[in-house]
Amino acid sequence: MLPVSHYIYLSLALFIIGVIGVLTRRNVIIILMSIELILNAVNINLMAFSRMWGSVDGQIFAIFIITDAAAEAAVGLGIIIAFFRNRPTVLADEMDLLKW
Amino acid sequence: MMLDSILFYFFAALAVGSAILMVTRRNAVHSAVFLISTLLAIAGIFLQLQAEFLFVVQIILYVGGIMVLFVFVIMLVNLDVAVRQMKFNRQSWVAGLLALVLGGLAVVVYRSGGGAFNLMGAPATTMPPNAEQVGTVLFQKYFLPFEIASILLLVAMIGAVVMAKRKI
Amino acid sequence: MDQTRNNSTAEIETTVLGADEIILNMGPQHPSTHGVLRVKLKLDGERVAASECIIGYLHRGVEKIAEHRSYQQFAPYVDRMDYVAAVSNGLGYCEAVEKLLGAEAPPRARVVRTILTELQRIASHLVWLGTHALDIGALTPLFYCFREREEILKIFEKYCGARLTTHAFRIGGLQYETYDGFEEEVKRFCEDFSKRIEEYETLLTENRIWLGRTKGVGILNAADAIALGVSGPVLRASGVKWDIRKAAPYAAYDQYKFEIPVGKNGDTYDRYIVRMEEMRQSRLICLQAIENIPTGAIMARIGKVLKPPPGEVYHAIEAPKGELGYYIVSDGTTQPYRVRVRPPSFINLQAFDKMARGSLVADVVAIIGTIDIVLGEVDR
Amino acid sequence: MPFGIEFDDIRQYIAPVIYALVIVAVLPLMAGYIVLLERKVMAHMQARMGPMRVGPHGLLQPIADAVKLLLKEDITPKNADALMFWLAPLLSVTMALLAYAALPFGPAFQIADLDVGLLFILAISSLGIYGIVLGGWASNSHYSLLGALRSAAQLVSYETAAGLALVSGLLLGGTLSMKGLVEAQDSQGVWFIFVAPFSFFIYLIASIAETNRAPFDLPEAESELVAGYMTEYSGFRWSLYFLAEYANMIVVSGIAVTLFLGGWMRPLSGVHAHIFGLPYELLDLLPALIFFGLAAWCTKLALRQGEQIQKMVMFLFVGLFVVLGAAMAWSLTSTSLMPGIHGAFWFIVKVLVYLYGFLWFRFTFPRYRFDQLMKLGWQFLIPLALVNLVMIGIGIVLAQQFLWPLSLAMIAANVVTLIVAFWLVRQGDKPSIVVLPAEDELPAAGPGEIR
Repeated sequence: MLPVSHYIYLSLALFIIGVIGVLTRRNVIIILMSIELILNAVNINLMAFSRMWGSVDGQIFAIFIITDAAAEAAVGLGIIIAFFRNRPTVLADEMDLLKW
Repeated sequence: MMLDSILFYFFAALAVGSAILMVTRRNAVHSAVFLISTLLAIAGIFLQLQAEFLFVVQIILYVGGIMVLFVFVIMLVNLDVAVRQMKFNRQSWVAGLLALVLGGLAVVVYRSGGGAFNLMGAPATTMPPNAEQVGTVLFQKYFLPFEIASILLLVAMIGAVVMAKRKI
Repeated sequence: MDQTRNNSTAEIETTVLGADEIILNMGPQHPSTHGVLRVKLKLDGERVAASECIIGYLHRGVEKIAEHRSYQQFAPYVDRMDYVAAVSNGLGYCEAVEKLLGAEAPPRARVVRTILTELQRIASHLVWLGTHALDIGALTPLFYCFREREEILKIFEKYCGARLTTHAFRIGGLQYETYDGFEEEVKRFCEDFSKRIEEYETLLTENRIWLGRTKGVGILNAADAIALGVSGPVLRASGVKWDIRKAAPYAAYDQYKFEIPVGKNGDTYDRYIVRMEEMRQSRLICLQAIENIPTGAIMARIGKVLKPPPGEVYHAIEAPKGELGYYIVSDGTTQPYRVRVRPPSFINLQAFDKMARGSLVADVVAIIGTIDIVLGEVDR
Repeated sequence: MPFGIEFDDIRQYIAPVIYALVIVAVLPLMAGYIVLLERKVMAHMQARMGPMRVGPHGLLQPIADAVKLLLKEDITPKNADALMFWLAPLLSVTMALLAYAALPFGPAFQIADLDVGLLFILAISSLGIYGIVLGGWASNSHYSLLGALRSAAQLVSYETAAGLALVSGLLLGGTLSMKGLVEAQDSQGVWFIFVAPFSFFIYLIASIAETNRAPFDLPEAESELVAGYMTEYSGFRWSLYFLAEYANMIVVSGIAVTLFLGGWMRPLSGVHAHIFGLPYELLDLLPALIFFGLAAWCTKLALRQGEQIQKMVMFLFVGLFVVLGAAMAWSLTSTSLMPGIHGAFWFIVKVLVYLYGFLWFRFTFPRYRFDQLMKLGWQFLIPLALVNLVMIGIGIVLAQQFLWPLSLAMIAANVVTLIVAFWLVRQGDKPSIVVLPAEDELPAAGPGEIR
């Protein structure tokens, strides 16, 4: 197997790309997708360490993270649809109903 | 094993390339497709790590489930106007810079302090059949968290239904 | 599918989510509107909030043509109205003119007319059944139905040389004597046909999917049906026992025993059952009539040039699709002053909005099918 | 060898690659002939002849169709999203073909025996949805988009039921490997359809719905949505979708055959008794006899052909069948080849029988309405599949922990499922409350009122 550092760097790259997506995009859906990317970056780390130690505990955590991602996506998209019905926009900076 | 590293570099390049495209595409559907390709590449890396069960779970749940949901919602709220609008927000350059700084920081920290951890390559032995092992551990050691996760999913499901329903 | 928002907010033009009301156009080129019917639907989500039928794509001015043809010359034109039941159209027209002349077809002609018209009713219902089932997604009944219809058309072809637009009858009686073996062929067909109906019913009547697609779909209650002037199987399925063959017998219908099937709920399933039963009754009428065809002349003495006395007449028959009426005004010349047709499809189509409101979009196809319209007759 | 790759590293990949190439090459042909079979079966069920012109009895029709599709103009609508429009059919067909990687055609004829084979196939077939959704979206047409969303919703709903039905099957087998599942049926001496009939029927219905076949073919309901997501496609790309559809049909049949119908095993292979003094092993002769019978039948048809060229084509098929029959007969003499060749034969025969069920349903039933389809999936199949799964689990526990005989435990479990099924049907028959808008809530009727 390759050294774990390879996986850590890959994970870091994906994580940073995800962060850039969350911070810079306006479209809420793409922001949510970037969050998925971040979660996946974490998963890669977990899997690499799991392989390194030869135990499956890391994989269990990855499963929990995927579960969490599913819940997050369902609720997040539900919010987007509910919001969209009241105000037809998907841009984060136009969702300013609470501002005055 | 040469084949192993070829596989890793191929999937890593695919994942990073698609991720970059995902963040930069204007059209949300294109973004979703590139995210799917990233996720598939990550699944490939799981396979290369000999975690077949997680490979399949990644595809079924992430690609076949969560991303379908995303694509659905994108199509439902697909705004032609959104395609013509500015895709990055106004402070994007600050944010991008800060994110890169964060990345650089992480690299520096890892380079200087990584030796403190015992990071080695994995043993060359292959892992035993994966699905059964995951199942055993999940239902014995992590049974309580597993049940909590199921409650989390239930709550999320109810929440999503309540929110997306037109009239309750 | 033409979706346009009833847009007060101009920014959102086409979204599936935001739209509460969508206007949807079906036709005129739509595979299941049976010709060139255009239906405009206003949708509230998946449900039909309002509808409008736009007709006239097949208008040929049949009624106007009548004013420039002699009475005999106009007879072939009526075949082109309801082209799947041409014989019935011809019967109505011939009897209307006979009534205007004060003449009457001889008994033999009347019995043969009855047989052919009842065969035509079966043929028309078979076309309806096949296409209706096809609209709902059952592929096979269509071929079975056309197989039997083919037998009927062969009888027509042997009798008068034409299959579709037959021009089978003449004013005053018949032009052709029946061919040798006519009785046997009709009898053989009728005897086979009872098994055939069983076949269709095996495929459809108790099929859960068919029940699901037709029961409770497109309900029309009796009061509405009468108020809208609906006639034929559509009216009878709503529970009104009204059939001109019984109410005002024409041709030779007073001589035969038959039942008038009546539905209860007025939904698509009842209309299906009523039509199936009507085919059985038509078969019985044919069998009764074929047993005993009177001998004698087949043409009344009415002369070569028809000059009906000035006056007006309305004569209606029970066509396969409902009451087919002809209102003819004569000014004493060889050409009618005015002919007005009361086509059953046209009137029955008025009930479409009533049936479609509140139903799902997918049911619209079933509802169009169940009314059994022929656009040639609607537009004339 | 460059890159330090030794030949020994590669050798294990040679056979799978050859299998893969064979499948990719043969599958389009097979799909074409399944279409011909479908048309012939449909025609004979509908009292007509079906294709008769191209080749004797239409035997060359698939080739003619393929050539026609390849030569057709490939149209991309003006406002379509070119990239996605190009990608979607490829995605569809790739995912359909990928699933063959884990499908065991015979004890030896399998590309890869994954530990998670069944899950892998499920995962891959869940990806096929993207081909449909993206194709519908990229066409930039309302018909396509609505058709695509409909079929996506349908796929997602019925995948759940299908998955639950498969889980109860694999509980019995105790493994996720496709090969292992067949071997489990071999060692237990019973096909799982007899142990878990409800799982099989739930999977049968769900698999028809998943492949968008009638009576669940709403996405392509001709009388409502023209051709669904395929509306804007033509020529080669359309034929890719077509290929994907038929490839998927074979995959779902393959899963059902592997899991419930004993995979590559000969019927009654576990029985070593005698009937009328003859051993059941005589059934091994059946494949050869079937092929020779087909050859004889084709010879009879060939002799009736009027034209010389038609006769020659027919004799070509006679030759093909004779060769296949001879191969079957010859393999009987070799104990090493026999299981492989006969296994593939029985597997394909079982797949064809399953597919015949698909066709039969298609010509017999009307089409479901969309809400009825969803209701059937969510309110009947999924609850039933859940109950069935629990009952099968209980049955297995009874058999393994309490040492009931397996047959008794399973009969008890299935009877409970049957009762629940009847109850669910009764529930479904109760009229669901449809709230029709009251008369005065609606806008007034009348023409001209709709803008």
